[in-house]
Amino acid sequence: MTEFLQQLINSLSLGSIYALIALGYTMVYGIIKLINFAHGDVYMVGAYVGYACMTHLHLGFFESLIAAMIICTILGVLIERVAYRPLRNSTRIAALITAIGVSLLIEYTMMYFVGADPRAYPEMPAYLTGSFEVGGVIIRNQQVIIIGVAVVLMIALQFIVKKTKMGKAMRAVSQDPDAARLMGISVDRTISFTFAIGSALAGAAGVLVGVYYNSINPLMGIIPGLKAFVAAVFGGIGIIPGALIGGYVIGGAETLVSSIGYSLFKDGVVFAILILILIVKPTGLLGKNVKEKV
Amino acid sequence: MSLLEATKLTRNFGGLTAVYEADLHIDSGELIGLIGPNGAGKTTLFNLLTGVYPPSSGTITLTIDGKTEDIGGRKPYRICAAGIGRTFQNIRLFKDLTVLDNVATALQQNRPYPLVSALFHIPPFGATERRIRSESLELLEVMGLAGKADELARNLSYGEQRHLEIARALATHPSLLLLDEPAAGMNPFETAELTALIAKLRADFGLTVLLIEHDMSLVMKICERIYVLDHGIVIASGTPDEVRNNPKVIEAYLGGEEVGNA
Amino acid sequence: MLEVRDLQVHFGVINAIKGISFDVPAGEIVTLIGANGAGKTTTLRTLSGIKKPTAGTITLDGLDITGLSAQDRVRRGMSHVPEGRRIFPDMTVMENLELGAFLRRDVVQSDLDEIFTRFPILAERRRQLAGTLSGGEQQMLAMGRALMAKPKMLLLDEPSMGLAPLLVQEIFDIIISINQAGTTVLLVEQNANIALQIAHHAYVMETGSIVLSGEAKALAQTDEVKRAYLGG
Amino acid sequence: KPGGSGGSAVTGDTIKVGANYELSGAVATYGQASVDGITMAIDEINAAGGVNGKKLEIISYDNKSDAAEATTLANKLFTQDNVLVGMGPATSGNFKAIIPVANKNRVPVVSGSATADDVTWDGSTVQEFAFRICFNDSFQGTIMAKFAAENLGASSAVIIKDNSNDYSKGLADAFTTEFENQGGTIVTSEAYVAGDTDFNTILTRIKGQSFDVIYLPGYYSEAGLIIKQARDLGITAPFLGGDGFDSPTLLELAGASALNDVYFTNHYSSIDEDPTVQDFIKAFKEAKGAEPSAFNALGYDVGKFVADAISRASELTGDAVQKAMAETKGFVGVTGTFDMDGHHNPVKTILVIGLKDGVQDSSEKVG
Amino acid sequence: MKTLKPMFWRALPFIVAYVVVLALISAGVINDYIFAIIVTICINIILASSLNLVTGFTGQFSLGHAGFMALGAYTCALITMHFDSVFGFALGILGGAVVSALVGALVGLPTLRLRGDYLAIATLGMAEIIRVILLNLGITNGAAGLSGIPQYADWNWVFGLTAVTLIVLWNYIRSSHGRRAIAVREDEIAAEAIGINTTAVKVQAFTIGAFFAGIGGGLYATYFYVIKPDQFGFLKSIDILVIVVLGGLGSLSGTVVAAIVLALVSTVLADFSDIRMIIYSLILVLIMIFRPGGLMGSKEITDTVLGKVFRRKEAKA
Ligand SMILES: Nc1ncnc2c1ncn2[C@@H]1O[C@H](COP(=O)(O)OP(=O)(O)OP(=O)(O)O)[C@@H](O)[C@H]1O
Ligand SMILES: Nc1ncnc2c1ncn2[C@@H]1O[C@H](COP(=O)(O)OP(=O)(O)OP(=O)(O)O)[C@@H](O)[C@H]1O
Ligand SMILES: [Mg+2]
Ligand SMILES: [Mg+2]
Repeated sequence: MTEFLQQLINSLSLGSIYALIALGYTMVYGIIKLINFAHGDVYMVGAYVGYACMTHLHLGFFESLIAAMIICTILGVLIERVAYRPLRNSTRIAALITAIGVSLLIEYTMMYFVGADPRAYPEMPAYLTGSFEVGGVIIRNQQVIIIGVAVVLMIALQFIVKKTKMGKAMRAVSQDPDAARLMGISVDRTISFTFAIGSALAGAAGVLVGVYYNSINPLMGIIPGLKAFVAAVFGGIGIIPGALIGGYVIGGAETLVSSIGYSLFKDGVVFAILILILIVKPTGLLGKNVKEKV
Repeated sequence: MSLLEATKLTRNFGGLTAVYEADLHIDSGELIGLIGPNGAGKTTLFNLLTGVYPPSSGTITLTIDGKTEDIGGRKPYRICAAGIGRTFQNIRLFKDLTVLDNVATALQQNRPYPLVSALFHIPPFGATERRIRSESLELLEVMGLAGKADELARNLSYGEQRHLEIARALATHPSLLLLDEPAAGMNPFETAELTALIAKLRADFGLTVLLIEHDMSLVMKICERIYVLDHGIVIASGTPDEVRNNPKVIEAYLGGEEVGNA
Repeated sequence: MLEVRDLQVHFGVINAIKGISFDVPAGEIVTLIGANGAGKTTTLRTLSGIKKPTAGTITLDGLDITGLSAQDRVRRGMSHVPEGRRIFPDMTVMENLELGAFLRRDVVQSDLDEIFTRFPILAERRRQLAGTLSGGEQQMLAMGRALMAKPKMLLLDEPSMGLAPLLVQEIFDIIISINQAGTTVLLVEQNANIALQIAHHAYVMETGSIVLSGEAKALAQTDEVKRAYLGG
Repeated sequence: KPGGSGGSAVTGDTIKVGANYELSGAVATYGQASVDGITMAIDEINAAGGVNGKKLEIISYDNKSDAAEATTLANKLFTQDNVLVGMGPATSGNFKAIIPVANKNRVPVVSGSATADDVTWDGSTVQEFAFRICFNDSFQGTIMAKFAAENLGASSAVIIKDNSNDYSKGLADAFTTEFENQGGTIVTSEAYVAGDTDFNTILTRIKGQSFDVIYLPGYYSEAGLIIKQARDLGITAPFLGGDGFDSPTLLELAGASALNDVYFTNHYSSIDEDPTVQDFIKAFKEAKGAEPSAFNALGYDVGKFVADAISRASELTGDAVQKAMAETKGFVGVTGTFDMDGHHNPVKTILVIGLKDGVQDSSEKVG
Repeated sequence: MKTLKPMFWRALPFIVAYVVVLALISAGVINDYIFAIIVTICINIILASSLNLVTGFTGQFSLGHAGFMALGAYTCALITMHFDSVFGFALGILGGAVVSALVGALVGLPTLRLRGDYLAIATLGMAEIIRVILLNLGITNGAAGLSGIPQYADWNWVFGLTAVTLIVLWNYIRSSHGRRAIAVREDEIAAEAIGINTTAVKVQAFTIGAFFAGIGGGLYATYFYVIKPDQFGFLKSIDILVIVVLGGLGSLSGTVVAAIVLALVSTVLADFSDIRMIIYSLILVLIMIFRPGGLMGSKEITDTVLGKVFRRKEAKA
């Protein structure tokens, strides 16, 4: 029982980390239907910015978090301007390849400067590193923070997209940019804003994960980026709560598979579960199965 | 001779009943109109007949060459093979293919040659391809698009695209042709031309035609019988004159003056 | 209200609009008719700023708006009901209407009510996803959405397409009443009969050029127009 | 077709040597670290006047951690650049991929870290032109199993291995065999894949079992995290590992307090008084500002070994250098002093190093 | 005669490529390195053109092509290692292709219900599952993979397999079957309405694509001596996709051009080992920005000026 509860905590915090990255992912993805492979790398940059702030500038956790979010925002908006905007009117796969190019560019530029070896985050204050025990289950403060942040961000994002004017503009742009312009919406500004939020989230996730796992490297964005993509699609493309749930399902499935002793087959089994669920629900967990009106 | 028989066709979307217990009877060779207010369920009815949506309840039977088949809920491609062709209200062409290929693609639903023949271009590939090409060109000729055979479909004007959709539907050799607002976006002059063309197609190809149209100048001129749908229910059917003077139809659909016929 | 001078538009090398000039006087309904592919839609798209012209000027209320972005034109009172409706398919009817008033800050509830009285079916469908509406319902929604902006200048691209006869009457009644309430209208229509009946002025386009113009009722009597556009 | 047996490898005063390493892609860390070591060694040699008066010139390529790319680049080095000797790749699989090319072109190749058992000798044939200067996987696994049983008195063990890595699996297999020979039992075996960061699940599973030691044959990048997360979860059992632990990053990742009761097999120890070792550590710290890792040290020795063989070769051809390499006796490297055996494997002693608060505290020569 | 002459003109580029390379090899101009590059190009052409069939022509977004490649590679390697002869190698190539095609059909059937990115995830997952299985099977030797695979692939084999792949795919696309595939890409609902069984079409395209990916994998295994599961990961699928998109979705000649261009870029960059990936990614981004439709768009070489010259010849012939 204790082990089960411990594994539950494990799966929740792992799922939260996937969700944290998937949220920004699905947001950008939902608005411009771009599989932004560079998202994972923006997350990596966020982790490095946080690292630099803490070790070299000796800033505190929150200052570093803010700094990482700001730098990632700038980076995200810049990437959109330079690399994605010229491809606005071309096919989605073309944009995907560009995103892959950008992703490689960020990874290897970073590697050129910092090398491939992982770096470790400095010691964190006790309120971050501490842990407490409830009935034999060890819960670390960071786990609580990460789960909390993921849920709060999900709610905040959902609010922005569904309730605010900017959110409506974002959805309008995603469905028909020309028609959105006829409503008086600035398409460029809306997309920049979307990237800004998405990248800020990635930056925050980078620092949080850096603090949590204590290890960062230039290629750290690839796997979580991929899993976030899977989580986002799995939850339903562009559906914000879907990203959260997708993150938890993947985190949960990984934990489940490992915890019953199949860690050898972990990734394979997780994907098998995903495929089976998708076959039953072809538009993702929360995706509405609306057939196109003919 | 009965061609299509639909009984108590119903289709719900969530809480909305788009078509409710509609009965339809079409004889071979007829040219029938389907009219009704916007949102009445006309397109949905087409979608039920062609398998795009399965009916929530009700049956559809198709009788061709004395053989009666229950086609309700079948996949669209099988219904097409059974003999129903259609066009779409929002044009759905293969936009990046040439006009000729749009038609050629539709000319082959019953596997003109085996896969090996396709992979290695061995007989009967060449002969069949030539036959498909010439037949496609003939159809384009009929629809007045012969000169545009090598254009991409997306570069055609709206009216031409509508013509091409009909050509493509004809290429499936349908017994029953369903046209969804074929004259939409055409001016009165073009509509008149199209009206004549539809009549001619029916005669030349021995078709049965069911068409949805809001342009009464077209409907009243060539349809022999008209079904009127309102809120998913068939509220009237009969000859153009009967329908035109039916108070229910006037109230629900036509309105006081017949604007379309001005 | 609107003055267009020597407007040219290209798609790549294709010259779709070949230097047209026309005026839409304030408070009037002006109609633009012409065969398929004449360039009517392209003209409207250029006026609303979706498509960039290669030459010429567009003046709205005495101000040169040729270089302005689409949203700045909306801000200056221009509203466009595009061809093919272009409603937002994955949003509800209600959300579509709210987006129509995107740039407005004043209360819009009364406007919503007004739209719903004009198009009762939209009120019934207010929570339905717009993409699942029937063709005619979508057309009404597109119209309603444009009206939510309270435009001074309304560009309409084939508003009667796909509408039932009853609604065709209604939509033209609405156009007349909007116009009487002070909105200037530029109307593109295939249904040239009615367009010429309700418009003050008319222009006839052929392959990118304006070939005829004049008072609408007078134009409807000319042989060319009768033969080529009125089907009689 | 005869290969370029070093025809133009020697032009005037320089001798060209090739480096074919993983500089980008999944295992860029190992490749980059190896090349750092190699470069340092070659620079030292050149600064001291080169080999027999000729300078060594490194031609370095990035094989993107991909075996096919490694093969292609090996062809480039051996048929186009005509290097005298090839160094790398770092991982066994990629090294194996270039061996046929080396044999065909008769260019000797050396790896400092291709540790799979069958790299140079598959039990029947020796790969004529392939050499390595590291001990193989079974050796490390076997020694550690002995150490666990004899020195730590362990009778039950848990294994956590990197399932995507043949090095890790090789060590795990050897450990299992020997540990069971010694009468011990493997309680359970868990797996992760390179790049994982969250090991709480498998650790939680392990925590529920009773055992004496954990064998963790993996690289520091994951091992650091695993040890840290295990300690956070309250697992206090000793961790045993292989030379993959040898990196300052292990300490950074795990933190000093987690690194107690940690033992690993290694080539050398930083607390070894031997001047070869101390000079290297000092020089490396000066050059890179960090402690060297096992890959750095092995890379350094690859460079030195190549230079040594060239200097002993009767002429500057691939065949002659190959012969010199095969005849190596008493080569003194940072990672140990060794002879080359008939299977082109070095005969080396192995150390078991113990960590206390993250720093090397004990080292014991075994084997 | 009438049909033979155009066929001659179509075959000409193949004949020229074959003879020129052969001549250069015997003249010693093409050394092992250049030959390795040529083999890489050919393997990439096979992989990318088969993916182009699935993604470019049939419109099914697949991120799992490396999985099929892996099946072909392992099957071919195991067969060739068992029957160490040219005959065994031929059997291996065929066996790899068939195994891959079977799995393609098997997996295709249920997953092709999915569309767009959902399908992409499913194919990605399928490739991952294949990889994890290879990683844990005894016969595949786990993470260490298979090594010492005999190398039978000489220029005749490499050329022959590439040419057959291209010709067969070209033929398929220009047949009624290919038109059906393209119709599915363009508009599935319209395709169904004109009688096309879209599921069958997709499974067929998937199966044929997997078949040739299997051939590509087999060639890869025998030419590069060593195969390991990690060579067939997600990034490999991406590499193949990059070639397809760079060449132009729906353009076979574009795929050929892109495979060659990328190989050249990569060759030139080999000399800049520490910044090669930075430059490579920059080039990738720049090409996509300036040619978003890919190098050839959806056109074939035969639609361009060069093609016109050829066509005139054909017409005269
Ligand atoms: N896929 C769907 N999901 C939900 N509602 C739908 C769907 N398809 C149609 N409807 C609803 O069903 C009703 C009938 O629609 P349909 O398209 O059949 O109307 P129609 O008679 O063709 O109208 P029009 O003449 O305007 O095209 C409409 O109210 C529409 O909103
Ligand atoms: N995106 C485009 N690319 C290339 N050509 C275009 C494009 N849009 C329109 N055209 C061409 O410009 C010309 C004018 O088209 P436009 O849509 O303005 O005509 P229209 O008068 O609105 O016709 P309709 O009555 O059919 O709507 C046509 O020849 C059309 O083919
Ligand atoms: Mg309809
Ligand atoms: Mg138009």
